[in-house]
Amino acid sequence: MSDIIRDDGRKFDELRPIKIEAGVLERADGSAYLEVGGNKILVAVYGPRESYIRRLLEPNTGVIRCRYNMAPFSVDDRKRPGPDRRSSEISKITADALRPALMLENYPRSMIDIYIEVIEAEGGTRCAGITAASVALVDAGIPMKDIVVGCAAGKVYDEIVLDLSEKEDKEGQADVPIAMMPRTGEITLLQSDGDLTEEEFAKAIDLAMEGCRKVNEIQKEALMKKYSIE
Amino acid sequence: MSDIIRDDGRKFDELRPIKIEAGVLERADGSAYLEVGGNKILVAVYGPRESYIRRLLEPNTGVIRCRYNMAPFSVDDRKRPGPDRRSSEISKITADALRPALMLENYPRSMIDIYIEVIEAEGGTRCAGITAASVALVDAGIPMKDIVVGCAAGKVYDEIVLDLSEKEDKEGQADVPIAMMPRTGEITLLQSDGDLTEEEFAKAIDLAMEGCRKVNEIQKEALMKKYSIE
Amino acid sequence: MSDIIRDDGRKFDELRPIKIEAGVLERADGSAYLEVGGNKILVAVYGPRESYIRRLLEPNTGVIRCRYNMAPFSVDDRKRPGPDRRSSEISKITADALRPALMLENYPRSMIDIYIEVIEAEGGTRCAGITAASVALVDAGIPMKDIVVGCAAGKVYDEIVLDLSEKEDKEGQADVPIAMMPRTGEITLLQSDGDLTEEEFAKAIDLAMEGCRKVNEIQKEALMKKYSIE
Amino acid sequence: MEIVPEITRRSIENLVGNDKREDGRALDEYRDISIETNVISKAEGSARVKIGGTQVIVGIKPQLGSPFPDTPDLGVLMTNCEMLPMADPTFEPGPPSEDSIELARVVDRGIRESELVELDKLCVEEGKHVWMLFIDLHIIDNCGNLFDACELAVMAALKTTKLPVATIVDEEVVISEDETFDLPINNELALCTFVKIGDKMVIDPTLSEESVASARLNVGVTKDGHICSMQKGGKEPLTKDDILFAVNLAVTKTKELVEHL
Amino acid sequence: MEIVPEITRRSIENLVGNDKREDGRALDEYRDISIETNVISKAEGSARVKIGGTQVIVGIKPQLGSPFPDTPDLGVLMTNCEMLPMADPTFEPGPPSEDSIELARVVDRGIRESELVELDKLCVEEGKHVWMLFIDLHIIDNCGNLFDACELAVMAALKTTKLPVATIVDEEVVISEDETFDLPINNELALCTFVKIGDKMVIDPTLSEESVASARLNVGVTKDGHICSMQKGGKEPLTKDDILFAVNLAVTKTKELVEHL
Amino acid sequence: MEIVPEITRRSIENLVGNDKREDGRALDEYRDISIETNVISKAEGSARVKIGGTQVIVGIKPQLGSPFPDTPDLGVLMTNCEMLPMADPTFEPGPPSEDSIELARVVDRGIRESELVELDKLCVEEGKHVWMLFIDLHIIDNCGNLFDACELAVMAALKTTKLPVATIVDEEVVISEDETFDLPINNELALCTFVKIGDKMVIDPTLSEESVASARLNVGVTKDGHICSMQKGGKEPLTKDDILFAVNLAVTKTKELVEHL
Repeated sequence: MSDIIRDDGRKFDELRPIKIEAGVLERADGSAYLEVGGNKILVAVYGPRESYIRRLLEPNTGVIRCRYNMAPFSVDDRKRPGPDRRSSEISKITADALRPALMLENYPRSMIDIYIEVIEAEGGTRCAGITAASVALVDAGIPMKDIVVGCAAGKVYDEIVLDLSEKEDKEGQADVPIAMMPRTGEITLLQSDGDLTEEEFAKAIDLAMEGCRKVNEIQKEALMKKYSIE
Repeated sequence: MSDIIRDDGRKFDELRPIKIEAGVLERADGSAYLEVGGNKILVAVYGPRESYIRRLLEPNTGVIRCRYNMAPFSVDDRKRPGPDRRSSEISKITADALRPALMLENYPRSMIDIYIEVIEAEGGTRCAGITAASVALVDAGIPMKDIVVGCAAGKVYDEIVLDLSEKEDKEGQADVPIAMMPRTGEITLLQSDGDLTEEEFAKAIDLAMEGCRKVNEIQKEALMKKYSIE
Repeated sequence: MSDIIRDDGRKFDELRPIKIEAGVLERADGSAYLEVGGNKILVAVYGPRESYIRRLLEPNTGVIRCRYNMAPFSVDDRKRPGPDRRSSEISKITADALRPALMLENYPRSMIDIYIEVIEAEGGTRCAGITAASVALVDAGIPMKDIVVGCAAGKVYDEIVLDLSEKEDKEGQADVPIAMMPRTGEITLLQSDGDLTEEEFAKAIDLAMEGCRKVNEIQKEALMKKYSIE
Repeated sequence: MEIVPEITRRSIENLVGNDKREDGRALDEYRDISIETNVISKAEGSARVKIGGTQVIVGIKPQLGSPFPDTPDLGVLMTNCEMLPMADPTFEPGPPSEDSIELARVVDRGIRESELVELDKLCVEEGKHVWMLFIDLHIIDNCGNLFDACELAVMAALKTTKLPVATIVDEEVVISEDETFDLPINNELALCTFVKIGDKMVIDPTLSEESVASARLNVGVTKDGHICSMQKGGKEPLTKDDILFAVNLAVTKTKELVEHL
Repeated sequence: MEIVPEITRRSIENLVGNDKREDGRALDEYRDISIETNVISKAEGSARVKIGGTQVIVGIKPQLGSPFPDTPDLGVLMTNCEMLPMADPTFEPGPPSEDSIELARVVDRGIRESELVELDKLCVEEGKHVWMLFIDLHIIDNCGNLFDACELAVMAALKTTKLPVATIVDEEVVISEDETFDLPINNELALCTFVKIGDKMVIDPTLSEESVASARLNVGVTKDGHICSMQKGGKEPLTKDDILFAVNLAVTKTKELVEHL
Repeated sequence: MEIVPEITRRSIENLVGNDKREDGRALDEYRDISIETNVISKAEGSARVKIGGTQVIVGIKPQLGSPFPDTPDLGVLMTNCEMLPMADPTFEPGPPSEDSIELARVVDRGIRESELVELDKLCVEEGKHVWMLFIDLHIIDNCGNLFDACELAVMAALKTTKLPVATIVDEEVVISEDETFDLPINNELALCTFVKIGDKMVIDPTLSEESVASARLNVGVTKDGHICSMQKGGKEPLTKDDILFAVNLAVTKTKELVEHL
């Protein structure tokens, strides 16, 4: 690996500054707030509860539903409120990313709702949303096999680097966001956009997994802080 | 109070010419037609009936639903058909304005639908709609504690005056539409837009209540006419 | 009748080249593909099946539902996906055109779905859709009193002619699409657009009925071909 | 549509079988018709039509817009219909139902196909600015045969529509504040609607006749007897004879109907 | 809104009847209020407001657009409110509910009717280009009295909004990359919300107070004591005395509230 | 997605566990593939692709439009996908489902991220007029692995797309009536889709394989072996080895797939 220094002074395997707080909302069953780089993400969890939408319920298992949403003011050009195709896709794959850690079979006919609000966006919101959502799920007291964590690697100026900023994402050549369960190292989300050789891809996935492990430490600290004080 | 004469020759406490007719439609359970100034309002009432929308029903009480709607051709620049934010708000507060007079607890699992169509608009349609809706409710044979009536006062050229025309509403400084139950003098709708001192507001509400009492007489006449002839 | 020759060389009572194939899709219960002139139409039939939309079911009879849809790329200027007013109307009258041939009373609480996709359009798609839908219904093994068939006559350069092309439809004076049940000669769809005298209309309906009988032979051939090979 | 009790169904069918109707009319007779025009001051054209208890209001509003690319010198007609929940206990609020779309489109086709509005006179600047006429139908009381009431209302409103004069000054459209011109109309039209009950074709059906009928036929005819639009509706077929009978009667009836305009 | 158990209802009513409240406040006392501004770097104006456990975020984004035809030299305000499902277990995702529309419109009317934003200074070129301010309210935690929290948030955000300088060069709008100006504000405003419980008017209601109340009254007052907006809500009526009492108290309370700005 | 009977599930899992499949294929073998191009005369590009019983049609229509502000000299691609109810008894009419959006976006990203369409050659006048290509996918028969069928169809259609020549004359765009040019394409791409059954990664899954699979992986690779898009789907995780295995195989398989073009 090279020892390039990036635009914002980070090393190739360095995360942006990251801050997580658990239990930030009163009404929600669980919640978390996360800042990473210029991203500000708020997550609330409700459930397990009976759904008001009966056709979504399943007799033998619980159901998880995610809603990833960007605030109109979270980006440079105001975004129209409400879901669009991008947010629908992210909502879907975020649910897929979190589901493996939940023991949904214990909650037949129930629904767990996860609301991810991007208050401000600066590259990498889908991974940040997953990371924050896991903390909120723990805060809600929902038992999990593991704390899912998200992080991306990518390719910028022909180098594989960790945790792309918005600027790097725009100027870069590839972005590989993943989510994983740190205990087993299993991958629960994987996307790849842009140009990568097979070798570069392998490098990127290793780096992203390493990033996930680092972020996972910060998740745990946030939960310790919350639950040791109380 | 001053003795100014208004643009259209009215005195400060004078209503625009008003005309109400009960029972103007065949299919509806009750109906009314109202003209005041350039406004033309048609109201139909259906119910109490079982609703086709089951989730709206309540086991211990009847439910009232209002739909205030402006015809596309009712205003100078054609309005797109269908509800908008303004009409949603008016529908909501109109239901709130009429509900106190109805003995809904007598109609569990039932729905009363009130459809207010603004065929032509010239200022003050929400009050006119409430006034006409009350007449239509009586025409539908639905028992009421009182006949709710709506009227506005406002501030034009620094004077508090009754029942603003469209022109006065545009040029004026404030508009205070209210609805009341004349027997008890209780207020069931109140809004205020524009600039008023506390004293002016008190004056406006007194004047609007006086206006309501006058309009109430015309409601009663319309009902007498309809039911004495038959 | 005159012996004019038309733009595309056809005689007044001549159909465009027409080709029908039954059973072209794997998943659907029945299907058909039809080309006539430049039209390409694909039809799939599902049912009788229990509907996922419970409020559409009727306790004493089966229900038929049609969806006529044009592909965005089927016309010169791209069409926005999804239903519009024209396709809603055609869906409705297509269901009306096919229903009389079906013995729906034999399928209480069931639904037959007919999906008509216009892959490419060149005049006369509604009749072509009905013709293809009948073949798909037979392919689905749904018993019918008769094979409904559609065809249009019209008026072009003051002559009554059969089966208008897109160009003739645009330049012509009238279009009279019909659907009929060939055994009884009963009419199950009829529209007429444009200028016709009473006499011309009578001529047009006779010609269209004659056209229907010809197209019906091609329907039967398609079914024979499919079911004699198998 | 409401379910009709079996006894009503049989009673109506028996009456019609004997060439009679619930309300005493002949099979080829309309209910009372009344037409009022200019009922909406803020609309450039308007009318209220009653046929028996059925009642519709139409308003016409012009708006400047771009022509369609393939007809750069023609104005545009847009017909819209709201079957208001006020008009019938089975009508629901929300986006237009299939019935409402069909109603608007059949009414629209009559006007459009008869070419009675001189659309070329609605062109302000070829390819750039034309008048678009928004024809909004408001159904307020449904006692049967909305089709004919709507077509009469539109026809009456078009005949009384006045548009502001628009001219091009320095490449911009200037709309006159007070100068208007009559919408140019070169013909008149009516729609005659029949339903089939038993084996009879019955004109101007009431609501209960509509609900027991097996099929419907709308016939649009101009004052001079030309057929410009037709539409079959309903669950059962019609015979060729049913259709030719209705067309023939519609040509006669249209002459009566347009006298109300 | 959630159903309140009968026992909670009676307890709250009894407390209020004795001029007391669940959380120990006086009937005319607000919960703790905190306001943070410039919380969103990408928004030209923003604020986060907490009143007790209630929490809202607002962001303001400008966009160049066309003025309304009847006010060619004025900028435009657009207030939008999302009652996010995150904020309350009974809020549902989807298009804005009636409650959400009412909330946005009441908050908007306060700002609009007090004329505290100098809209004429948002005109870039008369009749052609004006600034449109999109005021987006994000409700993230609902513990009662969203109205007052939202109005405070909007007020705080407006006061800190900076817009880019736009000029007309060669008939085209040029937006400066770094030069900005403060949104011109000439007044301050707060909304005081009351609910009626028993025969008392209670300010700044909690969620459970809201759910047992018979009626609601929002009173918008400017710093200088002028009433600029009011709205009654709820299923039961108010008396004239209720209203005059609330208006009078709101004038006093507004002075306190705007000190938080 | 339909429920698979437990017995089918076990049977498929057993087969795959023994490196076998229902239809006799190897785990790394595609079903028969056929590609027809220019199947829609009215579309500027089109293709029909079958993989086994799965069948999709794509049509490409150009339209002049404005470029995005941040790429003023590039044309625009818009990929849309309709999972027609005709294709599968569980597909419902209406707005695109989450599955349909994901399908369209994954297919679109392959094309977009490989940069194989030379978007700069779709610019007619910088900052003002560019060609927008509407790529509309019509799913007509779903027997599994829609992803790969769609990507192949789009690729085949793009390769045969001819656009009209557009020039600027007197500041207006003039579109030639008969002169066309081939859409400039500088690479080829395929998508290889795997599902995980037991602990095996299986290529080109059938519908029943899809329904018993624990996870899905789409790998988009260019002719020259570069990875340009990936997407994991499904309820269960994948291991790093699963992924690296699939990527490696996809690079080989893509060479086979693009030979069909």
